[in-house]
Amino acid sequence: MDYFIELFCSGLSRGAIYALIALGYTMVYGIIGLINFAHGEIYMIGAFTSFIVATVLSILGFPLLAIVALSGVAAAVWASAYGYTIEKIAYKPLRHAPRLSPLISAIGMSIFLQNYVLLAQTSDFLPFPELIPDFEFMEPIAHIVGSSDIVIFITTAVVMAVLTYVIKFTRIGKAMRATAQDRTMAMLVGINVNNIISATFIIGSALAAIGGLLIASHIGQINFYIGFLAGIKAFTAAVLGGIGSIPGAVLGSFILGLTESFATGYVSSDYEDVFAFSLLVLILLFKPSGLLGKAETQKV
Amino acid sequence: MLNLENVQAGYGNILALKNVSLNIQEGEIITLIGANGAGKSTTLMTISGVVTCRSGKILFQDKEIQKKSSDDIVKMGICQVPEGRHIFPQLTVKENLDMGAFLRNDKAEIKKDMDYVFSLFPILAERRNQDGGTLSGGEQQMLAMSRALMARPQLLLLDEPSMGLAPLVIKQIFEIIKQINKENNTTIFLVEQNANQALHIADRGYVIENGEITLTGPAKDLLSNQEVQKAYLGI
Amino acid sequence: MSNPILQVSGLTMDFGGIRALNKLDLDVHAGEIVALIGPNGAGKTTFFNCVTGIYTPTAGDVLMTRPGDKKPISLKGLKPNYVTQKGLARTFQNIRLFSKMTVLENVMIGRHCRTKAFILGAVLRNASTRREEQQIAEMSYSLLEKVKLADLANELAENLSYGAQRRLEIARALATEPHLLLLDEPAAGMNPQETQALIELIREISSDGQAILLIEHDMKLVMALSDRIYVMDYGKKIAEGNPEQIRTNPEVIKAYLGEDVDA
Amino acid sequence: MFSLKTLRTGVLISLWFVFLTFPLMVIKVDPLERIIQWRWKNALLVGIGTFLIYLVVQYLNYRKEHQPPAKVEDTKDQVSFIHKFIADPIQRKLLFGGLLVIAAIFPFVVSTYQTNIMITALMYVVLGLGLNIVVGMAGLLDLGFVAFYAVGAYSYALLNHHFGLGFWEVLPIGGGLAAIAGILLGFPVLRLRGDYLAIVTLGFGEIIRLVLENWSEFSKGPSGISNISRPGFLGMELSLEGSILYMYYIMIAFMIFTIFVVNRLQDSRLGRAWIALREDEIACQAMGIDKQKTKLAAFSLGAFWAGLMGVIFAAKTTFINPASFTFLESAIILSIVVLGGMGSIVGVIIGALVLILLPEYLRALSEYRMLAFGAILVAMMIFRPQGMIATVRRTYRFQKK
Amino acid sequence: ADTIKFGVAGAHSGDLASYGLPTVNAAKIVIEKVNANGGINGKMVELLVEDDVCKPEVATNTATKLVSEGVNVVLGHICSGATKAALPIYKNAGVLVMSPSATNPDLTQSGEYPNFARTIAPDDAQAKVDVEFALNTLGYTKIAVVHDKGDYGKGFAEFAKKFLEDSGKAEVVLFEGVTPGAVDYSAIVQKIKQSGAEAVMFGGYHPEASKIIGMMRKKRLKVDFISDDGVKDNTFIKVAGKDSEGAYASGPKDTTKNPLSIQAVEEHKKMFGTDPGAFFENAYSATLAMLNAIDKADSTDLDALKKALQTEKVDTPIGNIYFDEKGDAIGVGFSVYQVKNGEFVEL
Ligand SMILES: Nc1ncnc2c1ncn2[C@@H]1O[C@H](COP(=O)(O)OP(=O)(O)OP(=O)(O)O)[C@@H](O)[C@H]1O
Ligand SMILES: Nc1ncnc2c1ncn2[C@@H]1O[C@H](COP(=O)(O)OP(=O)(O)OP(=O)(O)O)[C@@H](O)[C@H]1O
Ligand SMILES: CC(C)C[C@H](N)C(=O)O
Ligand SMILES: [Mg+2]
Ligand SMILES: [Mg+2]
Repeated sequence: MDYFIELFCSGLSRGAIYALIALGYTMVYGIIGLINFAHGEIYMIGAFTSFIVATVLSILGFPLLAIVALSGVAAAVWASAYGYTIEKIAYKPLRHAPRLSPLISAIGMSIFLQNYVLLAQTSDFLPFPELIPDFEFMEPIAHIVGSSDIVIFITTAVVMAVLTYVIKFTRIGKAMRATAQDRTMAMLVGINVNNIISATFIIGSALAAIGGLLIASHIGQINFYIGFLAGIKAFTAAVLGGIGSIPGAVLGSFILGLTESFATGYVSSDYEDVFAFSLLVLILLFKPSGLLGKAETQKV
Repeated sequence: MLNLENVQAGYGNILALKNVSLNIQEGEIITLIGANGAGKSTTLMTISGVVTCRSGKILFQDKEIQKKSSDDIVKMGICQVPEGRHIFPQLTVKENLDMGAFLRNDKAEIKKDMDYVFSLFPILAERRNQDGGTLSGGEQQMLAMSRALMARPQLLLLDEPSMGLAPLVIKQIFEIIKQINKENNTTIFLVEQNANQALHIADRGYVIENGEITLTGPAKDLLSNQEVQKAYLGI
Repeated sequence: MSNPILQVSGLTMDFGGIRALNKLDLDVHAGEIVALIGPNGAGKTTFFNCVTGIYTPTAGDVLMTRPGDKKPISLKGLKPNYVTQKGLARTFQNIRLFSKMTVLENVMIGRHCRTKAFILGAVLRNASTRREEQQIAEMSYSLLEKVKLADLANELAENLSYGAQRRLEIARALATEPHLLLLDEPAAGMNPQETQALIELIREISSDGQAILLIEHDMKLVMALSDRIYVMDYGKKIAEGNPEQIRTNPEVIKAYLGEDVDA
Repeated sequence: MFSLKTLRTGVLISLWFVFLTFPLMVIKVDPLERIIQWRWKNALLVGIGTFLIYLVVQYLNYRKEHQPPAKVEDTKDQVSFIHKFIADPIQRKLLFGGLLVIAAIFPFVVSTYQTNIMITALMYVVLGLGLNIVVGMAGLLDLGFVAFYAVGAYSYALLNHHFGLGFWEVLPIGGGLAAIAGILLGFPVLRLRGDYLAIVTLGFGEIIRLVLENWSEFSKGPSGISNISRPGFLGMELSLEGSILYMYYIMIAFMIFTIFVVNRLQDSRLGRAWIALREDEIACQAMGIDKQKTKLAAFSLGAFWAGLMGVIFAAKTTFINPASFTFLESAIILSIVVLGGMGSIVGVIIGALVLILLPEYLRALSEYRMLAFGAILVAMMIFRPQGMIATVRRTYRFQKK
Repeated sequence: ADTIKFGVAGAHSGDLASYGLPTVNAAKIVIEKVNANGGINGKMVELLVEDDVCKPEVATNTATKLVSEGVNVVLGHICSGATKAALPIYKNAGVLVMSPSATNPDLTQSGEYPNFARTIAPDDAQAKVDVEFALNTLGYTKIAVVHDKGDYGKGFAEFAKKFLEDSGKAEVVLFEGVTPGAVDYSAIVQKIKQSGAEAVMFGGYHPEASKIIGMMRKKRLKVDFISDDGVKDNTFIKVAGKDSEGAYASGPKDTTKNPLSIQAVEEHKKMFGTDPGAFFENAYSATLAMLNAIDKADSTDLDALKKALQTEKVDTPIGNIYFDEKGDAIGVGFSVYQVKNGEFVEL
């Protein structure tokens, strides 16, 4: 039973990590219907930025709390700037193009950004400073869940709640949903579609950056390639939960994390991804539009 | 109130509006009639800024709007019920109506307007929590119309508002158009296949053929114009 | 009298809490033109969707008797493509053409369920495949002539005007060689002139012996064409009869037509 | 030409990029030695570079706008110039004949290296045409195409390794196994649409790769299978150059065969059904098309070509391991299809040549190679959002009755 | 030819670039020095750098390109897979290939690739050293063997498992691969704990190693960590920080004290401003060995070079080495290190 609980907690913490990336992913995905392969790279850039800023600050002798706050802000600012710019360069000109063209543009962007960071910084792995210290009160259960797990978990929960609220009840949220469903009509009711899309990219990228900071601090290392796998997993989780659904992305992430964890624990980690993807297929067979996704309402 | 001067617009290589000039005075009901593909919808979309105006000028209340973005144009008070309804499929009826009032902040008034459109179309009230995408064709048309009313526009552009509606409702729609024109002093620019009825409620009309205005005049004159009768009224 | 081509009994369809169809009975006989009218949201399109397999009805039965068949077959629960294969074709209220294909190809698609060539045939292009292709193209072309679109055969469907697209849908449906043709608001978005041409087209199709069931709000067309009319409201049949009976039926006037019908 | 206002915008944009790239380009830290390196030169480079690029873009826009406005028919002509050209049977024969001659003498005028990468490019032409059936024609977004490629490659590698089967014997087997894999994948995912399908195919691709990686007893795991025989020519063992040459001609033949088949499919009953399916599933079914059967046919045919190419791949490199079958490979093949112009055979051919030869010729840029590749991918999409060559549907002629 | 064409092939972009790029740097440093001293036998050395992304199919193109440019010797490739695919092409052209990192035993032991040599120990040799150390010195009886599913890591792990089982002294309580790049390894760590292992023997590279060891320490799991020379890299200590304390890893003998090694690292810092990365020293040594062989043989002919490699000893950062006829380096004594106070200390 202990083992079960340990694995369960491992799964949850892995799920929370996926969720943190998947949330931004699903927002961007929801609004322009684009599998944004560059989202993983935004996450990576966020992590890198916070790494650089945190290291600079720590060399300059700032206290930990200030380092965490400032590097978090810097990561969010720059990641958002990247998200915003990428949308303007690589996606906006393709608004009226066939559906797959922006997808290829996104793949190109992702390759570009990886190599950009590789060349501008290094190909090596870098030690990421430990921004989340071990809390003392966690010591008794440290062998099951760590402090960074808890911080990530709480962040995920808060972000999900805030986002759900924003999307459901605020003006900008409504505008996002309208833009996602019918861009022309959104314009015709007075929504500035360009601004809404930019705003979505900015929010999504900022989330990715926060994720980058927390996750990199949890793992303790980064390099230019960390965005790729994380991006794929976040994408999987977002689809599993239902495209565009905020709670869906979180649910999908947890299911993915738990599956991988139990697969490792009770079967073999050799096949953890095989289990994860098989589960995905299985779930989509019964719920073709994801767990919490709305079935496509297409009336004939 | 609205002036189009030598407007050209189109899609890719197709020039759908070759040279359109027309004007609308405040408080009028103006109708634009023409065959399929003549460029009626394109005219409306160009006014709303969805289709870019390639040359010429569009003036609204003496301000040039041809370079403005759609949302700015809506903010100035021009609203459109587009062809094909464009209901937000996954928003409920009520949310669709809320979107109509997107630019407004007066909660109480919005509530009042919502009650008003529900009283116009009781079926919508019944369906208020249903997804827009699952409504019947006619219900969607009613919703599209109601959504535009929620914006309380100064100038309302209507693209075939009677399409797919039951005879009883068509009559009602034309009544409503007259009514909001009178009571709210909303200026109406109406595109209709049902030219007969459109001309009956309009003050003036324009005829468009192949992207060019070929005829204009008071609605009564057009109704009695033989060519119009032959080509558009089916007489 | 022989069995009706289409015999629907007790058809019921629920969407969550909404009962869109409520124990509806309806039949269409060979050679008839039958109209189905009713207020918006009455359930007419839903009726088509249930009959053609796009929805599976909650209750009731849909029977079809093809000419020459002794016993009717049930269409209930069949997938749309099987329904079409059995001889029931339809058009859509919101036009659904294959917009990136040419006009002719759109009609050729209609021939799909009456032809056979598959991968091997396509690659080898043997004599029988060539013959089949030839027949598909020719028959499709003659259908285009019938709906007066032959000149536009090689245009992309999306470039057609609205009225032309509606006619193309009809030609495409006819290409499946249906025993019964279902038309959902064929005149919507057409001007009076085009509507007139459509009336003639439907007459012509009918005079070839084709049975037709149509939904329409344009009373001029309905009254001019129909042998019989069904009127429904809130998923129920409220009246049935010939045009004259319907025009004067007070219940229909109240629910649907309005006082002074100018049709 | 450049007004003050454009220049000012240019400066602002440059400043924005300087800001954007500031942390990554300017600062470099060593956390252990606690050294901060400020590389201000980079900021300057970024600023000037952005400004120059901006000017070039402005200039191109200016040229485009101030050209005498192309006549409407003109532009339409350009789009389908190639198609127009080959529509004429004589021109077509001339063109094809010419190309064939060029293809035949190609290896004798260039180095072995050039021939070698041309083989790779030709393989991707065929892969692209195969995926084009699935994505371009049937409209099913497949992000795991590489799985079928892997099936083909491992079929040959394993059958060759264990049973000594030769290239020509395994070729149909590899294709067939891949087609079966296509059907196996196709069955469960038929109900899925759009991006849901995309993620499942991506997952499928990963599953195949992971199994190959982990099931060492079967596939020798990550260390792969080496010493796979090259195809023998009439029972002879060929020298390296000889076998590259031989491989090249095999690929030319394959490409012609594939073009032939795909071309016929495109204008067949089945091809039309695929395109209709892509356009509107519901209308398609209402026209009596069996959605499942048609989709499965697309999946299995596409997979079949991938399987064939897999066999060739294994024979060409003589060594395979799971690392060759990653998602990126699927992404490249998909890019070929989209970049070339979905559904267009000529487009896919050009797309494959460009995308596969490009990185080889970009080798001169050494470490900037992949950076440039990514940027070019984006630029090409922006420049030609519809793909390089648009599809044209076949036109029919009839006697007016 | 008036220059000696020295090819460098490996992953220079993509996810494995961090293993390939240090090799390029090593070659640059050595060759710059050699050329500054007047080249070899009067000939300048020309560097030809080609990327293969560690993919076999690209590697064949890379190799054909190098061969068609008339390359004389090649430093590379980085990954065993790519190397295996490329070797026949070099063999055909009579080009000597020396890899700093391709560790698959077959490359030398199968005898199929007479033109191949390497400055790194094959997987089995390392596994043997580690297993003996774990059994005899540390005396463990329950060992979890974990790898990164990669060519090298899994190869090492499989040999380790085999040697452990053959010894009859210890039980392999777990044999599993982790997914490289995964965001979190807590599940596998829980499993290690559950298995009751006294030590983890890991086959793979330092990024995964530091993640696993970090997670083990986070989960307060105090079992020993023994690994290979993919981990015996200063980056491991940097990234894993204090968690790396006490970890064991095998690698070539006492390189850190070797003046040549210290000098190489200094040169790298001077030229590139950073610490060198993985396999830098192996690559540096391979470059020295090949250039030395060319010098001594006064030719770039394959047979002459092989002979020189086998007879002429050369001083390198990894020791005074020469090569056996199969191509493995001799004189690279292997020993086990432990991280003590943030440094690898030879035991
Ligand atoms: N999105 C589009 N892309 C390309 N061409 C278009 C598009 N929309 C309309 N057109 C073309 O522009 C011309 C004018 O079309 P428009 O829709 O304005 O006509 P309309 O008068 O509204 O016709 P209808 O009565 O059918 O609504 C037509 O030739 C049409 O084919
Ligand atoms: N998928 C669905 N989910 C929920 N309600 C539905 C769905 N489809 C139809 N309805 C409801 O069922 C009722 C009947 O719709 P239907 O489309 O059949 O009407 P109709 O008679 O064709 O009307 P119209 O003349 O306006 O086209 C409508 O009130 C509609 O809102
Ligand atoms: C860089 C590493 C992936 C190389 C590895 N040692 C191999 O033999 O393939
Ligand atoms: Mg219109
Ligand atoms: Mg309807």
